[in-house]
Amino acid sequence: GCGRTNVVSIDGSSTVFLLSAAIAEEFNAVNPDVKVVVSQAGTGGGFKKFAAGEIHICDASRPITEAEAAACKKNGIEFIKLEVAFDGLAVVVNPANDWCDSITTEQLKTIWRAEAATSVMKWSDVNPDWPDVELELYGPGTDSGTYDYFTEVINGEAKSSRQDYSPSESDNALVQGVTGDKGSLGYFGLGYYAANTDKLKLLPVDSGDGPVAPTAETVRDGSYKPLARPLYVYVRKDALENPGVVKYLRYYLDETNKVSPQVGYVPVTDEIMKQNVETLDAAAPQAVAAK
Amino acid sequence: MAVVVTHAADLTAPKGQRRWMELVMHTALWLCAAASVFTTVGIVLILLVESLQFFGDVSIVEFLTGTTWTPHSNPPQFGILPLFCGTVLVAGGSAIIAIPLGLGAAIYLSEYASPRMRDILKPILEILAGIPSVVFGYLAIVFVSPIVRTIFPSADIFNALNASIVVAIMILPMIVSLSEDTLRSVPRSLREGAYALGATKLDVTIGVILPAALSGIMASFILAIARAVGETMAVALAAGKRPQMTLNPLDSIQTMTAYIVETSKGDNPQGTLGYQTIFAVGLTLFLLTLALNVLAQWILKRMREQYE
Amino acid sequence: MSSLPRNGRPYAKLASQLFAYACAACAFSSVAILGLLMWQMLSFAWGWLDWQFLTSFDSQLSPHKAGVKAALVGSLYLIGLTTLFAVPIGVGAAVYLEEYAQRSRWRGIVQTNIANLAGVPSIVYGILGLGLFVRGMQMGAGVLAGALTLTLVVLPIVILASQEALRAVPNTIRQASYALGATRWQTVWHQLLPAALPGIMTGVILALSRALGEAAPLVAIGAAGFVMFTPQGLNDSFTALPLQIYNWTENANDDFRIHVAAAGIIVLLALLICLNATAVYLRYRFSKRIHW
Amino acid sequence: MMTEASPPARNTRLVTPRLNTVADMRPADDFLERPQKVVATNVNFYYGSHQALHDISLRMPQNCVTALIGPSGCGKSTFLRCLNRMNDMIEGTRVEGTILLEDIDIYRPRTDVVELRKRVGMVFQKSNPFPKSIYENVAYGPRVAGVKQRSILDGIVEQSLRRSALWEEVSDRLDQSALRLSGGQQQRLCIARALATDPDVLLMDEPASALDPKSTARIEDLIFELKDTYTIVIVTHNMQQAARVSDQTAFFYEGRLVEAGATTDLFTKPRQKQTEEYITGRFG
Amino acid sequence: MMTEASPPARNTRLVTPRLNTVADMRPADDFLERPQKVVATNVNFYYGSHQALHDISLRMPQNCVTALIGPSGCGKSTFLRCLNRMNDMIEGTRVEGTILLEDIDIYRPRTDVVELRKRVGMVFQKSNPFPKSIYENVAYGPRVAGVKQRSILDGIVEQSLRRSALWEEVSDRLDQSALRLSGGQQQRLCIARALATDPDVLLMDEPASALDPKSTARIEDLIFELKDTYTIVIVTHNMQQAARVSDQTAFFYEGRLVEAGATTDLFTKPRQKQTEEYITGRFG
Ligand SMILES: Nc1ncnc2c1ncn2[C@@H]1O[C@H](COP(=O)(O)OP(=O)(O)OP(=O)(O)O)[C@@H](O)[C@H]1O
Ligand SMILES: Nc1ncnc2c1ncn2[C@@H]1O[C@H](COP(=O)(O)OP(=O)(O)OP(=O)(O)O)[C@@H](O)[C@H]1O
Ligand SMILES: [Mg+2]
Ligand SMILES: [Mg+2]
Ligand SMILES: O=P([O-])([O-])[O-]
Repeated sequence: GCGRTNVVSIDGSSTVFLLSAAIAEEFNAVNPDVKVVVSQAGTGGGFKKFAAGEIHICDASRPITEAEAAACKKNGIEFIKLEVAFDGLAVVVNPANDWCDSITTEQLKTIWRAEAATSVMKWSDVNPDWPDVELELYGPGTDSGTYDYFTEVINGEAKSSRQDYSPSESDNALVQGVTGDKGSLGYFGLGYYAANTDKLKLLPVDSGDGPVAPTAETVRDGSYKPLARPLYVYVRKDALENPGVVKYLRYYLDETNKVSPQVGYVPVTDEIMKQNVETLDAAAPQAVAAK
Repeated sequence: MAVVVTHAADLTAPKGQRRWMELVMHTALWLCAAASVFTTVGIVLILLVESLQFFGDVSIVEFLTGTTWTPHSNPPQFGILPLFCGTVLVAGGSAIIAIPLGLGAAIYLSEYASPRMRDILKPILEILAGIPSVVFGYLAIVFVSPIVRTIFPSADIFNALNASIVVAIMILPMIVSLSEDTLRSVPRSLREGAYALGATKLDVTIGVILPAALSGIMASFILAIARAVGETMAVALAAGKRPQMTLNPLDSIQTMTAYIVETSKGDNPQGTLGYQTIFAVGLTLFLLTLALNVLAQWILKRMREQYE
Repeated sequence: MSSLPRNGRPYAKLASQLFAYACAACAFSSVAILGLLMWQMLSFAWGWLDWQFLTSFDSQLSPHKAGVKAALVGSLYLIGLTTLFAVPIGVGAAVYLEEYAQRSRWRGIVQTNIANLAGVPSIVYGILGLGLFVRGMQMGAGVLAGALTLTLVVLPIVILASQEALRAVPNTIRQASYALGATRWQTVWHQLLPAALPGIMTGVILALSRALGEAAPLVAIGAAGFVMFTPQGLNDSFTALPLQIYNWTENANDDFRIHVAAAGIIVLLALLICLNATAVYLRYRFSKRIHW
Repeated sequence: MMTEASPPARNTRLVTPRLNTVADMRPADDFLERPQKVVATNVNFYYGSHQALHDISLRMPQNCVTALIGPSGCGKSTFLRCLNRMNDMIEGTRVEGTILLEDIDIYRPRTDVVELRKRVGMVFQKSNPFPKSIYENVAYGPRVAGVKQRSILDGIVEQSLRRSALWEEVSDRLDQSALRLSGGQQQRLCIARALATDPDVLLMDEPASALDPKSTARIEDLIFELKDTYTIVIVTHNMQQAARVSDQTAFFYEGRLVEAGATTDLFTKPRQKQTEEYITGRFG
Repeated sequence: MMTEASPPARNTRLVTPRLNTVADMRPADDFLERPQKVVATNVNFYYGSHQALHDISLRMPQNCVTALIGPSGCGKSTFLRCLNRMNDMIEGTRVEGTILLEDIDIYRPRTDVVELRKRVGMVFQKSNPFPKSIYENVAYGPRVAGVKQRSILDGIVEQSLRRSALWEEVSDRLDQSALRLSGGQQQRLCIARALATDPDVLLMDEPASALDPKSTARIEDLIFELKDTYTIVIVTHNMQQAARVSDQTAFFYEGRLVEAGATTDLFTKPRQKQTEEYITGRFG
């Protein structure tokens, strides 16, 4: 239902979904007259609908591609982009692991690439200095954005990964898995590490410039490479004539830095936030007047 | 008598409303019955159309004999055997648990229980049969899994055994009620004949009643297994999401049904291979359960003929 | 012929006794399972199931804020619509097969077909719904598509139960009606359906209980996971109790996974019990009047 | 028990004298000269491949009671059910020959069975009231024929119940379930129900066989009174009953009509040996 | 048709002269002085609250055939089934009084019904072979009694089938399903099955009522031969049969034992009016 003025329809990334839905929830409590529908067809699916004019807002865990932008243009859809949070992936091992204190992206690729399923079974297969301990791998399920992102930046191709690891959509199960075995290694959203620091050992990642541990700072300033990324929402310009949409977006920008840590993401800097507000104000002048 | 009811003098049907009503209702009811046939045709068509596209890209031999199922990785591999293996593991495991339990309970109800006890136990089995699948999935995770992992520390959090246990509970009522029906349909005279020869209850049950009711009981087992093969939510929650060729019930596995659920949740635009896998796996599942159901019905039909 | 041992199998009686106990244990295991299950659910849901839980929407933020409002209303919508579709079609099909169809090949095919449909896994109906309603007819994963899909799931159950109920109406009633010059439809409408009503109703409620608990077909058609509103139109996205419970059970947070899900399950089971109690009551009320 | 409310006999019907003593009866030949209501000619009937009726020809005169007798399984019920095409409902059956109802062949394609059954009422061996109120049982026939006005229905219900001699017993509880009547009352209710559609012909398949002697006597009286208005065909196992209530008797044996004629003739001087053996109780 | 293979009478049994002509029969009083095998005293039997047997006392002498006669529903089967405690299997039943089998009260708590039934065999009205081979049917009893050796079983099966006069008809197809035998053969198989457990007493509940006259005659011959070895109690509807096969007859009526005595006496000079009426066919 796009036509109704009291409805805001959102689709797209399942990663951003967590944030958008959480904010929609709080928004709903103060603005019960506006109905916010948040779905999660994935970033690609979201942009398809966005280009077809089916939704107001598209959540995205990557910037829009040229092809997608061209599709929007063809349909006469103009949009603005807001950067709402950062997502970092944590690589963790069991606290009893005393041989590995940081890991390089090359090593990660050695472990996770598809061919590793037959060759890399022990820690010593990765690095001869490491002991002859069985490697137990934990990671998110193949449908998650986190999986796509990790495989893309580490293995060089989205969804290209060894499959003989224990996948779970439930990050809790991953935490439990890594905790349970000395030789285990896993990756998942930074937020879950934050909630379980005592049970896990975090590995700084070295992408050539020395090991960097993921913190709010390193994620935000981009030095935690390549396992950090910004998250966006794309908004159709003509949708900003809908007062419900503007109301929701303002609320979104007000709340996102508070809500992000609650759902496991890193807040954006004040600078970025200022930029966001300006973008919105410029695109929705009547809303500025109302304010 | 005041003649109000008018009769057609020549016994022909009066024109008008009544005739129309009959025709309309007959057609409407025919359509209702045909709806069930349309459903089947719909299932077969939808499954076939998308599957055929799928098999345009993936060879059917690879699909049926491949031992790796990684449709979302790059490059994808489409060997359904791991999913089939998971299905067999869960259905087989639940059958191993539920069949002896169910048969025992059926024997108790038909041979031992007093009518009052039956009146208590049968509704409880009905309640058990009415509990939704997702509830059993919850039970498997929250309750069964910790116990399994206490007994077998090497078990994964999500494992086939979890799923087998709850699916066994789900198919139990079906086995009990169908088997009990056949056991009770064994003529009383056979029981009396055996007792009169000095047989104990065990002798009578094992030696006379079970053989006489065998085909009905087999049919109930097969129907229950078909049900276990098609069981979805509990398995999707409890068994894990890792398609692998293993017969170890403590491993995390994925069944055909769980794969469909898992893939439906994700983003799979129409026309992609990922979308079509749902239909290809669905077709396999449909054919498998259909074969089991037809087999069970055939056995039952033969049994009825035998009794008549 | 004195070769028979007087006590040839000394343990026969003991074995028989043990067998009896074993069978009884099997039967009572169902009671134990049910009891354990209920107790476990209640203890996990305790403290979480309150008025607020019934009147709030789901929450991403806090398990304490989560509720079943959208799911409850969604389930009621689904059940309502499913009843609307499944009952007329199912009873109609049963009437056709029992009262109209000749004993022909066509009838045999339809009958076998229905028996087989009853054994098709619900997830396959979900795929049919996805291909037919959601994508094929472009309905989207709205309430209507969900209800239509569930209709397909429960249709065989309604048909089989209604057929059985119609068969239980004595033939003398049909003969009496036809002999008075009633047409087929008049006989069905005035005599057979009222007489078969208790049986049909029991079957319908059984079918609706099934529909109420089904999550798999809804997942397959792609029903939304997080819904913060109740459906207003037939194509609105929706969630339903079993779907909501499934999502909670998959949540990483223990409070959601264990407690909120348990509270949701209690709501679902309570709804099921209400439905079945209605069945028992209606059956009692309607069958009291008829003694053949 | 004819009440004051009973209407005059219809002018289309010949009024025949009541034959309640043997002396009243006319010889068989004379009997057949009366106007015929239903005429069956060379009727064969098949249940699938089993032929249940062989070449039956029988005339049933107006305002007469015709009794069908014979041993069990000889085809009496089958023949009776041919007369209102009730057998149509049994799958795989087939009729040959003609059956005329006042010159109209009831088996010609244009015939509407619904209309036929309104004119040829039927009462069954075991009373089969609908599980509804007494009123609704009797009103059912008129209702399905399209009568909607309550006052007219009320009239039909009262008249029918009076004719079936049940009115006085049930007039104060018409709303009560018919299933709570006694067996004899239920059977009279079924007769009332059949009368309510105002048929010309009344078929009765052993209407009293499930009843006690008192109820049976009651039904026999009723048949006697009803034949002033209706043409009645009755199947009975009971030869005394046939002799008591019928004008004409037809004896069936193994699907064949062995002999038919005025009841007095048939019982006093049967022409066939089989008939004699049957009525003297030597077999069956 | 006694074969050479039949074993000598056991030494615990008194050999009584065969009574196959009326002249052989002794008067009733004499009869009761013979050694008693089964003695029922003041037996009452209840199905729930319905009393089916009232105060029955009857002695069944060794190597005699006792026939129980009486109209349908009078309690013959019920009494017979008391003798091997078959009624135990029906819920809500209750027995009062004593039944002695060779001085042992079969209803005392210590009695093991399984052992009892091995000594008191039973043949039912409708033959009820197990859906197994002929061999397995006969071998079933010995098997549950613990006989495992095939050679012993073979011997028992052959002997039992010989005694029930079935051996010659089936010896070449022992592996065939028993369900493919004719009705009379099935009934003789059931007798063989009962004999195979080597009982002392044989109860027969209308063993020939479902059979044609030829099979019936066969079974009657058999009973005559078997009584040299067994004590037989037989229920029958057929008075001719009772007169033909039995030494003693007991007449039941409405749950009571009206009269019992030597068969010749009872049929020639019944002491009770009811007995006379029944045996002359005036009721029942
Ligand atoms: N529905 C049926 N299908 C096949 N055969 C039938 C059917 N109904 C009756 N028959 C057979 O047709 C023959 C005539 O049956 P019918 O019922 O007319 O006998 P009847 O004279 O009414 O006997 P009764 O006095 O026992 O009612 C019988 O051999 C019977 O077995
Ligand atoms: N299982 C039972 N439950 C209740 N009542 C029973 C049961 N079996 C028999 N009866 C009743 O007990 C009475 C005696 O029955 P029984 O079977 O002993 O009669 P019978 O003399 O063998 O009759 P028949 O010659 O018909 O076999 C009857 O009134 C019968 O209705
Ligand atoms: Mg008849
Ligand atoms: Mg008996
Ligand atoms: O687009 P994602 O759902 O993978 O974040």
